[in-house]
Amino acid sequence: MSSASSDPDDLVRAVEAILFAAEQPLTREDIAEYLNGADVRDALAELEETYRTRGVNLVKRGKLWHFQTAPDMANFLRREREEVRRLSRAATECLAIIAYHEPVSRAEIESIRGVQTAKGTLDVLMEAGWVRAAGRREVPGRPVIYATTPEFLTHFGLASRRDLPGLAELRAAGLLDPVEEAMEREMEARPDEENPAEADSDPDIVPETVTDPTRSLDMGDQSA
Amino acid sequence: MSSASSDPDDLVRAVEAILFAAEQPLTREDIAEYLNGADVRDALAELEETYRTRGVNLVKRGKLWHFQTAPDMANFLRREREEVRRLSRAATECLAIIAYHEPVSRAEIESIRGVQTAKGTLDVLMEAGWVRAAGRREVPGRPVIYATTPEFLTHFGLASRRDLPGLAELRAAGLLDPVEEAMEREMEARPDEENPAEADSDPDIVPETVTDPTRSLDMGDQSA
Amino acid sequence: MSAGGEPQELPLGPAAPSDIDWDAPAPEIDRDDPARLYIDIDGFEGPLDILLDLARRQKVDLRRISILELVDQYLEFIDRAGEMKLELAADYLVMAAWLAYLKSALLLPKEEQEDPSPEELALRLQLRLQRLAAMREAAARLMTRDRLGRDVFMRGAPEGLRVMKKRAWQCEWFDLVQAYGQVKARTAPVVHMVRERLVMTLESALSRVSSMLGVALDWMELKQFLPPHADPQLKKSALASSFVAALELAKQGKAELAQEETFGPLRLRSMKRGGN
Repeated sequence: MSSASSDPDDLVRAVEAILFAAEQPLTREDIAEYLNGADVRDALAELEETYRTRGVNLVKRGKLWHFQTAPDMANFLRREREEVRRLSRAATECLAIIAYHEPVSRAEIESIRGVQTAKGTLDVLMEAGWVRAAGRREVPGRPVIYATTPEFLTHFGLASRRDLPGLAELRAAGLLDPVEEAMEREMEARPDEENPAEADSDPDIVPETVTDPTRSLDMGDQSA
Repeated sequence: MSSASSDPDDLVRAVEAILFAAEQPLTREDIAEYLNGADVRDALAELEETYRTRGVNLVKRGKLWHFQTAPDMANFLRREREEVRRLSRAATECLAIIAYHEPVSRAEIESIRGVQTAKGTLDVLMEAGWVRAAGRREVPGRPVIYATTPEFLTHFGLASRRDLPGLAELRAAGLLDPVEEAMEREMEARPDEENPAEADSDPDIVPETVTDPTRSLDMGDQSA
Repeated sequence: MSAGGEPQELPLGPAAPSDIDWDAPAPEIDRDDPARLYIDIDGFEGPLDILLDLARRQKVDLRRISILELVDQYLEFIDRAGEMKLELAADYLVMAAWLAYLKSALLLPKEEQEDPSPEELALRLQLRLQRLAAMREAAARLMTRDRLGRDVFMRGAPEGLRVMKKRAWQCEWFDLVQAYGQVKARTAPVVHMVRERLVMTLESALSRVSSMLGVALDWMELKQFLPPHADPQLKKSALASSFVAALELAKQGKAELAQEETFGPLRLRSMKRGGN
């Protein structure tokens, strides 16, 4: 069709403009209505041909004509924007439990955490690529069990899961400190509510059973 | 299709698809973002040329590109519902003054129109998205100054502010200069008249006191 | 306006050709009949606007209008408005007064002029009219451009471009390990490790209170039984234990308690002495 390279005639241009501006697909009759009933069949055929190789195609669905972007262009029409976000505390705990106990079901995670785990929390971990569903546990209800992925090891710089510190090491690092400690850290997020005098008077009178080697670690953590 | 050369390459097709799919005009950089930062200048130029004779044109307004129906197709496309807001005369004049003098303060607009500008007039222009506050003039009182937006260019089909109708003639005729400047020029051109310096001495007689807020108008900016 | 390079001319002399159409849309006024003045004050945007409209009726370049004629036209306009009992805003009247002054000044012999000269004032008025006319013309031309959504249209149903937000999650090794530690700590079987506190046990309070009561001669306040130099922590504990000890002694019939009022000092004394 040699006319493709030459300038289109006005009827073709009009049909082109009408279809372009239309908010809905149009039938041949709809288009003709804009054009005092002109016969637009040839114009449509020409446009269909002209646009066949382009980034936009003129397509007919049933009796309705409309322009649409070429199917192979679909992946250019979206753009990814990376948004760095810090894993929530709940998600971090979940991930840790999966890493230490895998494969593990959601119910098991909950029983270890002692808190219900929102569905979204696991989704986030899977989105991050650190956790995968690893089949089902052959118990009543056949719950899905979860495990970590190779990306998990890569991200955390672990050769294997065995590199994760054991409980003894955690204890030595003070990471198994009583809940109070953890609570305290969590409370720090809140404005200081309680009477500071009260909080202060305690530790220097009472001989502490638990020394606090983690203090320096704490600091590092909090600023992280 | 007579020749392979008429088939656009994939970059051209992608730019075409992106611009067709876009709901808003896009800058070259916007488009490149969908294409891993590819240089789309040639593609845009090719598309602009390809569509020049068609019922749909690729146009550049300021830095923004978009497809729109060809102007001579308006008769077929004008719809029953009037989409374009009707501007009052006051708003129309305000818009012109801002466009031809920008950036310009309200006092400067008023001194040209010889009448106070209702608050709502500027609001209408800002709501339409054609005018924006563009900082403050560093003179006593620090009045807000106004300028046009990229949407203004898009809406009125201007490739740039240089395309404002009659801009060059108006500037050449000195009609964009403040009255005071023109006065001085005029007085100098009249050898028989008295000292032009005294042209400033009459503000208490003239009702619409021109206390020369327009003097600070940056004429150089208008070519921007 | 004609060629821009040439100096601006005086508002005198014959009409010059104009290459800008000054007859752009303006208020609804019958321009074909200058003799008839329609009073349509609503259509005007202030006195300058009226002056511009009147000036255009002279059908000459704005640089060449007759100011005297313009003044007369404006004053006539104001008179008509007065006859029709139209309420005119003050600025229309101020303009009328100023124009009347300008007219008389223009008619005076030149030698009697004060500064600024009436010619200057007239010129200023003319310049302002030119500028307003220029902007009105520009506005009209702007409005007749091919406007988006009226004359030209963007795509009616664009597919739209999407921005997919891809979240990159971040978590450090330490966060992970610490979180596990905390889970373990939080959910470990609860073992109450009562810290060694300085406390006064009930036993020691009992023996202390009863032995002190034995030697007391009269009522003693409870706080007198407390160890005198105890730190605050111990004081609290001693107070509680001593109180319970006092109750216990009273129950055993070895002491009696008295309190004058709620929260008042609690006193006790030995039963042997007081009872007998």
